[in-house]
Amino acid sequence: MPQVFSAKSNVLARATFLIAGLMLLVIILAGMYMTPYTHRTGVALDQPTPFSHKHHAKELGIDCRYCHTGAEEAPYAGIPATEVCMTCHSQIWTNSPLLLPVQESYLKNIPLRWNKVNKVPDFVYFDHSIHIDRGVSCFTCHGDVTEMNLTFKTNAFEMLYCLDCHRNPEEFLRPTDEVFNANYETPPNQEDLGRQLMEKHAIDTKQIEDCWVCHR
Amino acid sequence: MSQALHDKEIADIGTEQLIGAEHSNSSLTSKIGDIVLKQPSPKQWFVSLGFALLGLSGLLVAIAWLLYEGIGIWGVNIPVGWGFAIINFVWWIGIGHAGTLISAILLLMRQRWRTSINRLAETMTLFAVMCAGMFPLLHLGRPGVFYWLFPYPNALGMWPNFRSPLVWDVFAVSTYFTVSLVFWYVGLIPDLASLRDRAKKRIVQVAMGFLALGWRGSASHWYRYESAYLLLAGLSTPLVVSVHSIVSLDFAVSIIPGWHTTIFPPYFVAGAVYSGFAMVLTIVIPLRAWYKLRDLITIDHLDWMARITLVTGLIVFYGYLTEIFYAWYSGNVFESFMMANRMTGPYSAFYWSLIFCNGIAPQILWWRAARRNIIVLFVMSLIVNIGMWLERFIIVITSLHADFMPSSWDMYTPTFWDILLYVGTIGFFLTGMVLFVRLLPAIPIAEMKHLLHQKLHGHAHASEEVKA
Amino acid sequence: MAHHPTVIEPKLRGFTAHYETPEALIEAARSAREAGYSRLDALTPYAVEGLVEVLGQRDDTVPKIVLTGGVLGALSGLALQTYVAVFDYPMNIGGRPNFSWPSFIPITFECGVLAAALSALVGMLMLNGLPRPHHPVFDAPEIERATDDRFVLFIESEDPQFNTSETREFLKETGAVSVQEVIS
Amino acid sequence: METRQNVNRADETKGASEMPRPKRISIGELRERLKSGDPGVWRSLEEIADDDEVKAFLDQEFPRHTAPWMGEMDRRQFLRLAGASLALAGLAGCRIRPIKEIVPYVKAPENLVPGIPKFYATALTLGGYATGVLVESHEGRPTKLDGNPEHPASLGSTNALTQAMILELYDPDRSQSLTRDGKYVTPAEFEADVKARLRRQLATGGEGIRFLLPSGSSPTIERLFARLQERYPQLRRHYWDAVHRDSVYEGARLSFGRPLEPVYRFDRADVVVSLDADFLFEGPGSVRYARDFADRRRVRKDAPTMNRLYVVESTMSVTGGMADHRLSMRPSEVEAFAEALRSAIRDGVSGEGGQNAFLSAMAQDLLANPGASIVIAGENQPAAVHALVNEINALLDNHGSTVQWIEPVVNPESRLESIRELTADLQDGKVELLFVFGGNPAYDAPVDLQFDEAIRRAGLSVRLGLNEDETSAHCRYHIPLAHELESWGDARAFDGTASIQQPLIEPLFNGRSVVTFLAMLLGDERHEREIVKETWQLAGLGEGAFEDVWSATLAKGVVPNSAFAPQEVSLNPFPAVASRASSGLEVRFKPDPTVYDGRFTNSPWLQELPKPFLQATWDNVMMVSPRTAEGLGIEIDLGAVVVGGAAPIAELTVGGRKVTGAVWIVPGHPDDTVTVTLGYGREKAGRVGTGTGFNACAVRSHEASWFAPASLALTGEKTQLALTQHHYSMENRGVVHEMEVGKYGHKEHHAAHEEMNLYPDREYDGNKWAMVIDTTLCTGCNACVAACVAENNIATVGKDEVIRSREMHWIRIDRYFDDLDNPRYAHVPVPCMQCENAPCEVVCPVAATAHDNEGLNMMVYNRCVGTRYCSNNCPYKVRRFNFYKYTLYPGTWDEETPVTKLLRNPNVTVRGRGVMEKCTYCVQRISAARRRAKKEDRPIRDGEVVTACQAACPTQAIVFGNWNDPNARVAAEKAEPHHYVLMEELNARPRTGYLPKFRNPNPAMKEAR
Repeated sequence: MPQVFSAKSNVLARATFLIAGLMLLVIILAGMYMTPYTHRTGVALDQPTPFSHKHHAKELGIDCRYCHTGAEEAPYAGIPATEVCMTCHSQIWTNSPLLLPVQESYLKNIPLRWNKVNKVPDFVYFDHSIHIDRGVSCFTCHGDVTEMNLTFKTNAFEMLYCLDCHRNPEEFLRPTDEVFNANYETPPNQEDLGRQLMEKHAIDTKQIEDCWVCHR
Repeated sequence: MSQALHDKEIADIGTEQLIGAEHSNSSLTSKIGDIVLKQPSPKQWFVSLGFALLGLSGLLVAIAWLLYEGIGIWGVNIPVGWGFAIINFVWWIGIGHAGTLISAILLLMRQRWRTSINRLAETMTLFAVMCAGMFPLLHLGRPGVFYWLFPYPNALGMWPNFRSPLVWDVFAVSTYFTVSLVFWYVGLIPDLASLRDRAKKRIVQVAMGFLALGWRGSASHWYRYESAYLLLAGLSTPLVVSVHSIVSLDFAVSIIPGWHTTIFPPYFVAGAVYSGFAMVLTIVIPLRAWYKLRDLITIDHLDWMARITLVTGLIVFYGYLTEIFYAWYSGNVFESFMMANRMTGPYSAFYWSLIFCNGIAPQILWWRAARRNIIVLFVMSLIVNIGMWLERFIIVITSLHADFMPSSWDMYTPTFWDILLYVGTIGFFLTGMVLFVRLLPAIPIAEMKHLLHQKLHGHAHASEEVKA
Repeated sequence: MAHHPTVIEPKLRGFTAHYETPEALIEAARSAREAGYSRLDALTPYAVEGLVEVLGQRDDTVPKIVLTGGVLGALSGLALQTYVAVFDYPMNIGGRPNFSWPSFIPITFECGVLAAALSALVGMLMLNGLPRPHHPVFDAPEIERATDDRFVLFIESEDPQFNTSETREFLKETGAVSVQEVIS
Repeated sequence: METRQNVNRADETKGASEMPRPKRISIGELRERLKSGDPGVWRSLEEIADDDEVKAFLDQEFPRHTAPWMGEMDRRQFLRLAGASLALAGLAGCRIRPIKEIVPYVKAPENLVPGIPKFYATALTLGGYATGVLVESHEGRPTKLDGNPEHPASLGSTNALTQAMILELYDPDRSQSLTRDGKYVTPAEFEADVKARLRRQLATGGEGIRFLLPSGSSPTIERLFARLQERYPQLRRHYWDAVHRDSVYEGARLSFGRPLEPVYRFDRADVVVSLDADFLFEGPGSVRYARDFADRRRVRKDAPTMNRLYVVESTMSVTGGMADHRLSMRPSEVEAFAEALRSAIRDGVSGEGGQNAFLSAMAQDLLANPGASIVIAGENQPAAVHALVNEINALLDNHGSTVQWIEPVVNPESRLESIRELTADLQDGKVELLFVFGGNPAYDAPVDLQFDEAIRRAGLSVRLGLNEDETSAHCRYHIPLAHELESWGDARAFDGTASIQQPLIEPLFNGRSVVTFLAMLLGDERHEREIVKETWQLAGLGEGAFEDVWSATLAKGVVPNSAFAPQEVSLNPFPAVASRASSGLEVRFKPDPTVYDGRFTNSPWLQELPKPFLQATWDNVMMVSPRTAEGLGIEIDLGAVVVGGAAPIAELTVGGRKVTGAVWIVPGHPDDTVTVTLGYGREKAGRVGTGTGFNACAVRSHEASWFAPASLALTGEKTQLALTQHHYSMENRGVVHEMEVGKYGHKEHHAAHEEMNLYPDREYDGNKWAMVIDTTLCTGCNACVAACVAENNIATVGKDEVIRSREMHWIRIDRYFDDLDNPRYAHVPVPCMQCENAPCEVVCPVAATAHDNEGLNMMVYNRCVGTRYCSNNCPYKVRRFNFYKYTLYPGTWDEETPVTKLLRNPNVTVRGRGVMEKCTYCVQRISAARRRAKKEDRPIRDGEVVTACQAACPTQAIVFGNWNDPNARVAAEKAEPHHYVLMEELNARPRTGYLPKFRNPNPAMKEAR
C-alpha cells in the first residue's frame, strides 16, 4: 500500500498541534493586553480650540478651581462656561484666531462642545468633591495636567485603577491643603503620612471597597 | 466457520450471545467499516436526517428570536425564575450519563456486553452534553457576558463567585464534555486507522489518516494506549458521578422547599443513568434494525440495558418515596405544604404521570419476556424519557411556584418559544447522531475483534489481569 | 518525540512478516528476540496481551504522567479559588467566611480530573511519537491488513543482526504467512 | 432634606421667560414654513428636529439622560430642548458615540451647582385642596415629590396620587398645542377670536359668558374672577367635580344654617366611628388625618395603648380595613343606622343582638368618651346622614374639640345643581361663550344631563386642559394647560392654610396656567408671577419688607397663620327621618383608589399600582361580596393555591342604563351591593389609559350620584385581570403577628428563636442599617410603592406583563385576610429584607450581589448576568427581573418619548434588559448623606437618611436608621418586645423587621368583630 502522507507531513502534523496550543496562549495574552486598562491613554483629542492647560495652569498659574468650579462641592468638577474664558479674553488675545470659537459661542449664546477626555461609564457614580475633601489630588488621577499643551488622559479609569487606590489609599493621599498643588513632592514617608491621613479622615478601606460606593 | 467451532464458542461464553457466530476479524472490519465506506444509507437514514434538520432549524430560529427579544419570550416570571431552560439542561445532562457509564464504569466492571454499544453511547453523551450546555448560556438575561462565569484576569478585578453552584456547573459540565470527548476520540483512533487502510477514495484516506494520527497498531503503542484508555475510564467514573451530583446541588444548595434536600445527589445520578439508558435504547433499537446489526448489538445487549434501567428506576422511585417521607417526618410546614401541593395542587397531573412513568411502568421489566421484546423495550424507553423530563419539571416548577411567601405564589406556563427551543435541541441531537452513524464507525472495530478473540480463546481473564 | 529519518532515495527498510493469529506472532517475536534481533516492531489490529513483554518494549510512564497531571490540576484549582476568595477580592457573600472550603471542593475535583484526562491523552500520544502520519512501514505491501486481520512482525534494516537473505529465511521459518520487503 | 431659600427664583424665571418662544404666525405662514422647514412652531416636530442646534442638544444629551450626566448643561438650553422634546420621536435613534462630548454653559446661572439637587417648596391640589410638597430638582428637572413637613395637609407625607403628579407633568400625551376643531391655530388667532366675542358680551353685561370649573381654592383666581365680574356683572361660574362634596355642605346647611367645612382632630379622639367615610384614604386632609389617627395607634413600651375604630360602611374601604369593629351594609341602610345611632346617643342605649348589639356597644363606647370621639360621615352619604352625624357629634360635645368647623375652603355650592343649570342654559342657547377649565365634564358629568352634547350648543367653547380629552373633543378650542409644577399660583389646604405655588420648570408643552389665561381675558399682560404676587401684596403676608417675606414664604411653602379660624356653631336638631332604604341590589360609586376620577387614567404608575383589597392593576372591577357572588353564580375560588385572574364579565343596569365590566369578589364587602370605581373606560385618555376598564359614569346619573338601586347579570364571558397577589391566606406562616393591644408585653406562642449560625458571625461595627415596619399602622394605601417607583426609576411593564407576574415594584403591600364573609385584614409592606445571611448572594455566580460593610445586600446591575438564581433562592421573593427592555414599556417608553427621561433620578441606574433589581434601602440617599457627613467629619445623624417609602408613608409606619446608634428610633423599635422578622426559622437574619398588628376590640362585643 502506498503512503497516504508524505514524509514532510510528520513535521506538519506535530507543528499543527504546537501552533494550536500557542494560538490559544496568544489569544489569552492579547486579550489581556488589549483591555482598556492598559490602553487609550496619552491620546489628545481634537477640541473646538486648542486649549493649553500648560499655558494657563502652569505658566499663568491659574488655580484649577478657577475654571473647574464644582470640584470642591459637587460630583462634577465642571467645564468652565464660555463667560469664564471671556473674563480674561475679552481684554487679551481678543483678535487671536484661536479664540474665534470662544467669542462666537459667547456672542451667539451657543455652548462650546468639548470632547470628553476623562470619562467613566454611566453606571459609575464618581464624586469629585468627596475625593478632593479626603485629600485625593486632581493630579493623582488626571496626571500632571499642568504639563499638557493638549489635554489627554493619563490613566484609563478602569475598575482596577480605582480599586488600586480604594484598596490602599495611603499610597496616594495628600494633606488636604496640597490637593491642588501641581508642584507637590510625594514625601519619602508617604506610607506613614497616608496612614495618618486615613486616621484623620476616618477613611475605611473596608467601606470604600463596597460595590455600592460606585455602582447604584 | 465450522460447526465445531461454533459449538465451542457456545461452551465458552455460555448462553450470552454478544456477537454473531459467523464473525471473523475481517468480517467485523468490513461489516462495520462499510457502513461508512461503501454501503449506501438506508432510506430511514435520510428520513431521520430530514426530521433532525427540521428540528435543528427550529433551534436556530428559537435562539435568534431569544437573543433579539430577551428572556421575556419564555414563560418564566417571578416567582418561577427557572423554567424549560433548566429543566432541559438537567434532562440532557442526565441523558449524557449513560454513555460514560457504559464505556467507563462497565469497562472497569469487565462487563463484556458494553462493547459494541459503547461507541454509540459515548457519541450520544457528547451531543447530549452539547444540548445541555446550550441552556445555561441561553437562559442568562445577558447571554453576551456569559464569559463572566469563567475565572480570567480582567480590568475589573472581578472573579466569579466560587460559592455558587452555577460556577460549579460551568466547571463540571465543561470538564465532563472535554473528558468525554477525549475518551471518545482515543477510542476511535485504531478504528480510524483501519478505515484509513480500507478506504479507496483519496479524500477519505486523508481525512481518516489525519484523524488517525498515523496509528499503525505497533505493540508498544497498543500497550500505552490501553493503559491510557483504562485510566480515562477510571477518571470518567468519579467524574460522571460528580457531574450530576453538582447539577443536583444547583437545587440542593438553595433553601427552597423541594430543592433543599440531601438525597438529591444520589437520586439525581441514578435518574441520570436511568434516562441515559432509556435514550440509548431509543437510539439503538431502530439503528440495529436499519443497519442490520442484530448480530453485533444482540438481544442480550438490550436485555442488559433493560436490567440496568429497572435497577436505576427502582432507586429513583425510592427517591420519590423518601421525599414524601421527609415531607411528613420533618414536620416542617413548608416541606409538607410543598409535597401536598405536588400531589393535589395545580400541577398534580404532572406529578402523578411522573409517578406512573418512573415508578409504575418500569416494573414490567422484571419479566424476561418484556426485556427481550423489542416493541415493549422501545415504548418503555420513550416512557422513561418522558418520565425523567417530568421529574425535572416537577422539581423546578412546583417547588418555585409556591414556596415561602404565599403572597408571591403564581403559576408557570411555557410559551411557544420554550417548546420550540426544546424540540430544537432534540433536532440538534438527532442531527449529530445521524451524521455520526454515517461518517464514523458506530461500533468499535478493534474492541470487537478483541472481544471475538476472548470469545474464541477463553483466557479472557488471564488477559484482563495483564491489562489492569 | 521519536526522531525520524527524512530520506529521498528509496532503500530497504526491513522485512514484514504476516501471521494469522496473535499467538503465532508472539511465538515469532519471541524467537526473533532469541535470535538476537533488537530493532523489532509488531503491528496488530487490536491489543495483543503479552506482546510488549516479549518484545521488551513495556513502558509504564503514562500512569505516572496522569497522576502528576491530576494532582497539579486539583492543587491549582484550589489555589485559584483560595486566592480569589481570600486574598485578591474578599467579599462578604451571604455572611459566609471568606475561605468557605466546602464550597471549593467541587471545582477542585473537576480541575483535577480535567488535567489528568488531558495529560493522559497528550502523554500517550507523545510517548507513542504520534501524530506520525508517515512511516516507512506503510510502504510495506499488504501492510493495511495489520489494521484488519493480520498480525505483523517488522524487523528494521538498522538492526545490527539484519542481513537481507538470512533475516528473510529466519522469518519464513517462524511460520509467517508471507514475508515482504519494506522499501521506502 | 434642605429647602433652599430661593431668592433668585424670580430672576431665573425671568431669564427663562426670555428664552426664544415660537413667533405667533398665521396658518398661511405656518403652511409655508412647514414646507420650508423653518422651526417656528413647537408642534412641527420634524422641523424642530431638523434644527441643527436643537438636534445637537437632543443628540448630545438624551441618550445619557438616564445616567448622572447632567453635569454641564445650561438650564435654558435644557428648557428649550425639554420643550421640544417630543421632537425626539423622530430622533430616538441616538447612539452613544465612542467619544462623548461635554457641553458647558455659556453663561452659568448663579446658585446652581451641577450635580447637586435643589429642593423647592410648592403645593399641588386635588379637588381644589392643596398638599404642600418639596420638589427635588436636578439642573432644572423636577424629579421627585415629597411632602412638605411644614404643610398641615402633609407633615412630610404624601399619598400615591401626589407621588404620581410628577409623572403627570412629563406625560408625553399632554396636549402640545392650541387647536380649533382639532387643527392648529396660533395663539394670536385664538386671542383675537375670543376677545372679539368678549367685547360683544360687554353690552349684555356678559350674561352669555360661562365658566365651568373644578373646585379650586386659589385666592388669585378668585381675585381675577372678581375683576372679570366687575367688567361682566352677569358672567356666571359653574362648578363640577365627579368626586363632589355636596352632601357635606348641605349637611352643614341643615345643621348650622350655612355651609361649613369640617376639620377633624383625630389626634384628640379615643373612639372613632366612621359611617361610610374613608377618611384615612380619600378626601381633603386624608393624609394628615391618617397621620393623626396613626399617632393614637402607635403601640410602644412607653404607651401601649391605642384608639378604637368602628367602621360602618357600604363597601370595602382602606379605613374599613383598619377597623377594630366593622359592620358592612347596603349604602341606603346607613341612613337608618345613623338615625338609630343618634337616638341611642340621645335617648340612651337599648336593644341587643346582631346589628343592635354592635350599635349599642358602639354607642356606649362613644358616650364613655364625650369630647374625645369622632363620628364621621362619608361624602357619598346623603345630607341627612351628615346632619345626623353633626347632631351626634354635638351630643357628644365633639364640636370644637375633635370636630371643628371652618369657612368652606372651596366654593360650597352644589355641584350637581350647578352643572344641571349650566346644561339647561346651554340647551336653551343662553351660553355665548363657554370656558371649561380643567376637569373632564364631557366624561364624568351626570350621564342623564348629556352634557357633552350640550357643550356644542355654546356659541364658542374654549377648553383649557392638560390633555386633549373627551371634553376637548366637544369644545371648539383646546388650549394646553400648564401643569401646576409649571406655573405660578396659590391654593388652600383642607384647614384653609394657604400655599404659594411656584414653577419648577418652564412649561414643557408651552401650556398656560389658569391665571395667565384669565389675565389674558382681562387684557392683563403681566407675567403670572406678578399677578400672584400682587394678590398676596394686597392680602398681606406678614411683618417685614414684602420681598423678604415673599421669598421666605416661597421657601417655606406655607403662608404663615393662614389657616381658617374655627367657627362657633349652633346646631338645629335634625328631624327624624323615615328609613328610605330600598331593597335589592344597590350600586355604590367610588373614586378609584389609583386613577381617582379619571385624571390619572393615563398615569402608568398609578395604573400599575395594585388597588387595595383587589391587588388588581390596569382595570376597575365591580366588587361584590362572596354571598352576592354566590347568588349570581360567580365562581372564583379565592382559596385556591394560585387564584387566577379570570374574572366573569357582568352587565350592570342602573335606571335603564347599562355598562359591562369584570366582577371580582371582595371579602368584607356588603351583600347585595356592587361597588364600581370612577375614572376608567375613557376614550381619549392617552396611549396608556384609553380603553382600560369600564366607564362607571355611563350609569351615574344626576339623582344617583353615589348609590342607587341596580341589577347585575353575568354575560357569560370572562376577562383576565392583572392581579399582583394570587393567594390570600397566610397558611399559618406567621407573616403577620396579630394580637390584642391588651395583651401587650405577654409573650405569646412565638418565642424568639435562639440565634444560631454555622459560620462565624460577621461584625457590623459601623452603620448598621435596619428598618422596622409597624403592621398596626399600615393602611395598605400604596403610597410607599408609588414613592419607591418615583425615587428608583422603576419601570412599569403594562397589563400583559403584570398578568405574567413580572411587575417591578421593589416594595409591595401583601394583603391577607382570615375569613370570606367577615374578614379581618392585615397589610404587610414587603421590601428587600436585607438579610445578613442572604440566601440570594451565595448562589450568584458572578458576585453581582454581595454584602457591604454596613450589612446591606448590594445589587450591582452592571455586573448582573441574569441567571435569576438569586430570585429563586429569595424566600421573600422581593427581587425583580427585567425580562424585557422595560424602558420601552408604558410610562417608561424612553426610546419613544424621551421626555420621560427627564423624570429620571440621575443617582439611580436605569436597569437594562436581563438584569435583576431590588430594593436598596435607597442607597443613593445613604451615600449622599454619608458624603455630606464625611465632609463635615461627623457620623450620619439619625433621621438624616430617609428612604422614599418611609418619607411618603402617611401613617409613618416605616422607620429606618442605624441599628448601632442607641438613640436611633429604629434601635428603639427593634427593642420592642413583639418585634419580629419574617420566616425567622430560615436564619436569614433580615434587617427589615416588623411590629405586630395590634387590635383594640371593644370588650363588650367580642362576638361581633
